[in-house]
Amino acid sequence: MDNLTLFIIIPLLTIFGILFCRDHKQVKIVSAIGMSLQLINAGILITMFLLQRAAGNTDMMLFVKDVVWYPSLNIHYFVGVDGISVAMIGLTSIVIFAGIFASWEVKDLSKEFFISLIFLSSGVFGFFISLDLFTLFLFYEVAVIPMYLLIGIWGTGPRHYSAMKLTLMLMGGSALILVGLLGLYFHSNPSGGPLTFSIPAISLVHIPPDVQRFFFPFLFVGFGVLGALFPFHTWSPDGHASAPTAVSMLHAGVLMKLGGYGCFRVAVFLLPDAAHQLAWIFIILTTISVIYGAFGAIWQKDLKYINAYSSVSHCGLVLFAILMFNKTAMNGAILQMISHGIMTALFFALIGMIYGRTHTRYINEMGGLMKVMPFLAVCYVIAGLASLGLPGFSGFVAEMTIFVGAFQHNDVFHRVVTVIAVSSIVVTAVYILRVVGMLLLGRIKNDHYLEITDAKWYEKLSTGVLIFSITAIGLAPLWLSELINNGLGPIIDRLLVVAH
Amino acid sequence: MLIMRHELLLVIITVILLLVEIFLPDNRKHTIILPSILLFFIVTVLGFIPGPTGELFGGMYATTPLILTMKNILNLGVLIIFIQSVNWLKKIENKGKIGEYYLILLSTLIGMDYMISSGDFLMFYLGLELATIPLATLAAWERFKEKSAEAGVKLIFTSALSSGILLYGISMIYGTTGSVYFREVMGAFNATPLQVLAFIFFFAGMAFKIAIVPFHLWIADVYEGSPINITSYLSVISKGAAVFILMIILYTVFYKIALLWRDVLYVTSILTMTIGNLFAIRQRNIKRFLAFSSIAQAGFILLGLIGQSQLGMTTVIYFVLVYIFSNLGAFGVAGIISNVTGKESIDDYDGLYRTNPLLSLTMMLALFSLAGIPPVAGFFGKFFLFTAAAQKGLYLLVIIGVLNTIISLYYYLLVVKAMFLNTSDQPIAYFRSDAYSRIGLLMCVAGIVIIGFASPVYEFILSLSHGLY
Amino acid sequence: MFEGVPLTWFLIVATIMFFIGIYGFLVRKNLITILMSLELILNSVNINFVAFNKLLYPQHMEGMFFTVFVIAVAAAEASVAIAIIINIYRRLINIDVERIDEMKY
Amino acid sequence: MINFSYTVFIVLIPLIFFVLLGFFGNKFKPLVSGIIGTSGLFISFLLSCYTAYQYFFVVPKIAGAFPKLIAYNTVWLRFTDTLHIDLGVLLDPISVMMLIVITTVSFMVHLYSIGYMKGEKGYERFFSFLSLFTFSMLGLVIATNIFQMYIFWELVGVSSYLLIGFYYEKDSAVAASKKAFIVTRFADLGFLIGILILSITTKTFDFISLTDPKGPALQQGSSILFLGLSTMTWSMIFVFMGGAGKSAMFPLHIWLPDAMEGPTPVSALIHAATMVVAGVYLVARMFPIFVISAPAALTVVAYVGAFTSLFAAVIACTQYDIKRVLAYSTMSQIGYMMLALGVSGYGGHEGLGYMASMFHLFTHAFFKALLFLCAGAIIHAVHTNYMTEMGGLRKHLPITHLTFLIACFAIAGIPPFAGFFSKDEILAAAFENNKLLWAVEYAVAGITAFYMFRLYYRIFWGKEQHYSHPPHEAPLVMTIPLMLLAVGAILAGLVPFQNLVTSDSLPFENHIELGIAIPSILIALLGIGIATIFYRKETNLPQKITRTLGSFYTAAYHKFYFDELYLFITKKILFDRVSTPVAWFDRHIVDGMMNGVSYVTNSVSGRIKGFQSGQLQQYAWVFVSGAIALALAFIYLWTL
Repeated sequence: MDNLTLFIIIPLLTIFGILFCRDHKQVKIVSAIGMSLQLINAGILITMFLLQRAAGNTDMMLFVKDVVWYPSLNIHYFVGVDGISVAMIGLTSIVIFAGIFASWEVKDLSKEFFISLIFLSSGVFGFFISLDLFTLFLFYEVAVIPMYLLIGIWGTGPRHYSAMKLTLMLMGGSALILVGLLGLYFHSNPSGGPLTFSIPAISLVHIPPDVQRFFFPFLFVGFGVLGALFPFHTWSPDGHASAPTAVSMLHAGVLMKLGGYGCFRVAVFLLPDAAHQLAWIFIILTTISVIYGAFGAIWQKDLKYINAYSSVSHCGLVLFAILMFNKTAMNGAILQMISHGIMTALFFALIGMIYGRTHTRYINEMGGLMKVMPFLAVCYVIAGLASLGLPGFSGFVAEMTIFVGAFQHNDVFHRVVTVIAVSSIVVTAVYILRVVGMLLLGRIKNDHYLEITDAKWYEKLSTGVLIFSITAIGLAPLWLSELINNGLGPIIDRLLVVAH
Repeated sequence: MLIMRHELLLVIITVILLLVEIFLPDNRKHTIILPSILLFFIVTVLGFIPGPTGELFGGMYATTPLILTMKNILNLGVLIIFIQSVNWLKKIENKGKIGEYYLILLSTLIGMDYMISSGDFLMFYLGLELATIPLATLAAWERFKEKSAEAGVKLIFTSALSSGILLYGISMIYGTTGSVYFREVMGAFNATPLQVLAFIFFFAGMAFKIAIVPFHLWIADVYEGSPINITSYLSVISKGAAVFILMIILYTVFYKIALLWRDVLYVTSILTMTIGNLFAIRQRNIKRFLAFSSIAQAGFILLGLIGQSQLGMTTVIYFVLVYIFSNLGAFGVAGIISNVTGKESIDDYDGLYRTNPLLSLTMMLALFSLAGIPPVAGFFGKFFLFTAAAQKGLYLLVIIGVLNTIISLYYYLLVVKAMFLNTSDQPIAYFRSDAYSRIGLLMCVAGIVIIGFASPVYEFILSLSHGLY
Repeated sequence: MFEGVPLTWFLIVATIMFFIGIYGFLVRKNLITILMSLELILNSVNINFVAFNKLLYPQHMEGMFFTVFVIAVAAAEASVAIAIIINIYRRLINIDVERIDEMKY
Repeated sequence: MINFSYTVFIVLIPLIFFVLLGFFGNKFKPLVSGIIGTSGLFISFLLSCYTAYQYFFVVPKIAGAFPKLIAYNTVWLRFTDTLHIDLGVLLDPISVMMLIVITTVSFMVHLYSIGYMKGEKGYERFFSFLSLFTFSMLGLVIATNIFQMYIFWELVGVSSYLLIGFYYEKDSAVAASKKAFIVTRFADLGFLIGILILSITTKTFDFISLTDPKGPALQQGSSILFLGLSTMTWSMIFVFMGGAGKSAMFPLHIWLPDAMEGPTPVSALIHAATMVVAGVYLVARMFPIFVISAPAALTVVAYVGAFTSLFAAVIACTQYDIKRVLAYSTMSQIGYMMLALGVSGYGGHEGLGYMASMFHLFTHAFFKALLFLCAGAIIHAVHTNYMTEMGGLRKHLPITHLTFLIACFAIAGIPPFAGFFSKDEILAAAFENNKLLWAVEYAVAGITAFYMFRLYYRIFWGKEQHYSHPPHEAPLVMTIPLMLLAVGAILAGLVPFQNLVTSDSLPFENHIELGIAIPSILIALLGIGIATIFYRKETNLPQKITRTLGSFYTAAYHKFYFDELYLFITKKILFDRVSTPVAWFDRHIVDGMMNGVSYVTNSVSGRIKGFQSGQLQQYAWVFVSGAIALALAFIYLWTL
């Protein structure tokens, strides 16, 4: 068994194990063990990857495994990783690990809950290791569909509506992706040989620009829906608000990254001409996302809505950076995905924990929580500071890389939109501090809150892992940045060839 | 003789069962169930044994490995239906009619086999009628229910009208080409106005069977009125057989006017998908709901037909296979619930998961397969259908198709929502379904889960589909 | 017997019958009458077949055979239909087609 | 060559103590954590002194100038081959000077806080934050590149935020901390844009290459134009915006008075001596670029500095909260420093303003920290911030009184106290370059003396108030820092800055010009005199004056309504006019669009249900007409 396939096998085995559990406690333990193994596996993968690179292996993809699946359609089970996927796998395993512990108190149908959650994660892992568009698409949908049950059954508020909306919009996105994938497939071999879904193979092909122009919007918007591209982001606030804690974490933390990764790996990488020609439209949209999400967040009163809009803003930055087509900005995009993934997972974990104690998510009903639950409050402040891009946390690294990268363009358009995007950091500060101020500081508004207890061990573990991650990246970003750069090489080369 | 072995085997067991039925004393009529299933199981297994292929009766009957596969697929479906029906047949009101049920189903199956294997329009017509008329009696099965009688009337009258129109089309084909043999018609068919008329009339007749808009209106009422096992038979086997033969005829007889029928299918598939979906959204009766969903599915199948190629052809057969398993899974669950509780409304499914988790899971898998959600087989089927359509460059159609999958996902999720998300004061209480139902559902689930991942299934069908188009 | 009668005449008759059948099917309210209209449709088809066979392609008997089978099938169809109509009559004491609309929308 | 790599520890020690106290602080007794924090700073302080000694007196000069030494450098994040963020230690005269200033003041404040914060909740938190701040500030001054500076710039911002909001249960403190952070963040946006512009024009972040006379920044000069100004000018204006925000320059000054909500030692450390001068330090750091490539930006610096100093001085005269008076006086003094930089040239005596600015920064740190700590001691004694509730405290607080008086003389510019020397240099530099600005500063010098002594007299003289309990002198741990700083406030002016810290690191000859010095002493004395007349005894003269000034006084009292203006912009414009509509738009238009799609689908589904009427004949009708329509359409399309 190769290392990459293990990323799909481990969740499936875990699910299998959960099926045989007798009670709630066993389920949790099995899930925790499974996801710890996954985390270890990710650690091993990253180490092995770095060792391989250090040993001078310069292949674009490492640990490649290629098994023919549908010979007639040339569909393969084709997996492999470059620096970017490795980083994303690391992110996913961290978030799912923390997610398991954040949902330690799910009692109702806990078996089903953990099965769905882990199944979802297997889809995400599969997505990140896939090099074949078919399996990529398959895993993409596998990752999306459990959301319906997860939100619908274990959610809060208007969960039925939100779950339906989220699922339909995301599946709408995947429908567009499907069109784009078919377009790619049927133009994957202009010289008339066998068609292919293989990403590396298609990346060697030059698809006629007019064809590219037709399919690029499908792919970009399709993935963009999941990446919360304006104006297709409205599933996000409702979905996040209704989702249970771990689902919000995983969704905002990882699933939304599928969008960015897809835009990057499929839309931009495989259709570079169109990407260059049509970038301006999407740059405008993403710039709107960035600012609009931030302003949208200021007004909200529900913690999850605030965070959801903040995610729109931050994920907008990811897509924005991808469209900048230079190594620095794209590196920043990946960094931002990872950073935002962990950060927002942390946020949602904390919101879940706070909600579990106060039974409200409205910031104007809370206040002074710092006094009664210092651990969680400090974590929240840290998450907030990370979110507003404070140095020492990962957000700063990512945002600065994006801004510097985006600003390197030689034309006014790119620079102006960069400056607009940069200005989001102020708005971010406004809403983060507003929340921190209203939620944690000040006087306690409700006497019931005096009885609140601070974090339990599993909550500390969950948040601790995430905080450790953002701080580790924030303090020593170079290795991650180099890791990503490593994977960016071929992609940038392809884009540059087109540009000239 | 071995060339016709599917039909002959069926005829043999039909006769055997008929004799047994006749000589069984009245109070022991129900003992025919197990022998029927076993006999049919043997037939199904025998069908998979490779054997000679070729033509009989001067070309009136023809079979190829591909056609054999189609028949095997139908056999599989019927086997599952047989197993799933046991529970229902054992009910008191069906006392004394059990044998009839098997006999009628078997005879319609014989009709379908002949229809698929037909080499001329006469054989085709006979097969078609044999596959249709008995079904009306099945639809009107429940003598004491008005709905059932209504279903029977609607089925027999509309089918008679459609076969009238189809015959009119065939007569025109005969008139303009001078033959009813496929081989000869093929050579002589052009797009003269009369022939276009003939083709459209012929197509309307087939479209009736497959339930293509605007020839679909009977389907919802008939599905709703019939007993649920009959509905599942109508929706998968009858429809599947019609799709097979339509495909064969389009690809062979009418290949010269492929550009024309592709346009016809283009228009009707858009209509079918969209109208089917729009009606399905607002249904609360599970059978009616599945009826409209099956209309929409027919629209998707047309996508594969349009992608007139080896890929398209394989995909259509593959999709029908997947569709049989998925739809039978859904109908199976609905049938069990209906038999045990008499409830057929989706609203009654509220909170089903809490009381009957396995049934709900099966239903969910089946619906996801119908909706085309991975990792179940429906995803592969839908994906390949779209691939087939995209192969011809019909991206607009693909776009409309994928948008329709979203609508369809919506209403499939509505059922999932009822079962998993909603809570109810009076949920359907827990019950143990009997062994037959379980086996039936297990076969469906196995099919739904395995077929997609097992690429050899697809590749096998593909390997057979050379040279037909 | 029909020497000199052109094919067109047969076809015209058949077409008229066909549409009369259709018309009857669409407007008559009695199920039995509708069944009769169906027979008209089928018979128009039979005329077509026979005429084509006799006048255009006399060398084979395909049209004739077809006609024979259509008649036989029509009989079977009618018998099933009438059986169901009787059943309807038992339930509704009526065979008005417009009353059969319990299931709709 | 001397190995300076130990300087890393000057920065790292506070960080280590921050982590230590932050994680394990609650395990110690409060006093212990205070002592731990203080001792950490003491080590840093000693190391800085040693560094300063070595740097100024041991390291050989290169061509007569103090060298720029990179004591340590490591790549932290790489953007492109040339653009990368390094973390390192740059030693040059100003950074070494700043090390001294920061560690000294910080050490004093730590020591003072042991007494001042006694009994407060969150004692260890306070010390860990203080350590964090010190770490950030030290990191800022030793930055080897502008991005490192930006990193620590943000970090000092956040530690300031944390410390202002230290009393997090007090709403006003929370609001003040938020305001401080957001306003400076807004300014930092400018800083960041400035950095971005630099990144494309010079392709480097490194200070040494940036300020290298042969480097791209200076060579490029004003070649690329945008909206009439060169890109370097734009860049420097934006960078200065960052500096202005941190240093509370008009119009980004509004956060500083509110920041006084923080504990007084914090005000002394952050909002008087160190962080607020970061803007000055930034401009000084980039000075060669300002002078050579962006003179227009330097002019902006000068005028903003001058205006702020006047503006703040006027407001300071009207305030009653003693910490706010000091806050405005800080703004005013920083305005001086900015102005001095703004009027300065490069090299030799031309660079007098630069030297003066740094000199003033140095001396100001001592006396302003002293003032704040004294204020802290006073507040500690009487539990109020308002001078109206004070009076006659000189008998109760002798040490505080004396040290406060020294500081007042220092800030008023009376020789031989420290402020005189540095202020005199500034006035001299202004006089040489721009008479208008000189005039303004000259007036401000008088106003400064006036409001400082107004403060002094209202606190220590005048009628004694009824205190809830008799005020008593602060404990020794608090008074020792006062006395030490008082010594600094007296002696700091004697440091020969022209030999140590100059624009081109070359010493130059400088002596006090009596023509500038004497008038400025006179106006200071005048200010003191007026204050003495007004406030030494209770009189009604001030009321008369305020009545005469009327609306001007009211406006000054209300800080010229800048808070209201900002509130209007943020609350009314951004929140009500931008954010609320955005949220509405999102809910109703964008989301409505998506819901609309589903609504339309559903309603279409409802509309067309009539087709499925249940009528057999209608089905047949659709069937037949469908077939015929298809037939006709395709016959038409295909054969005609």
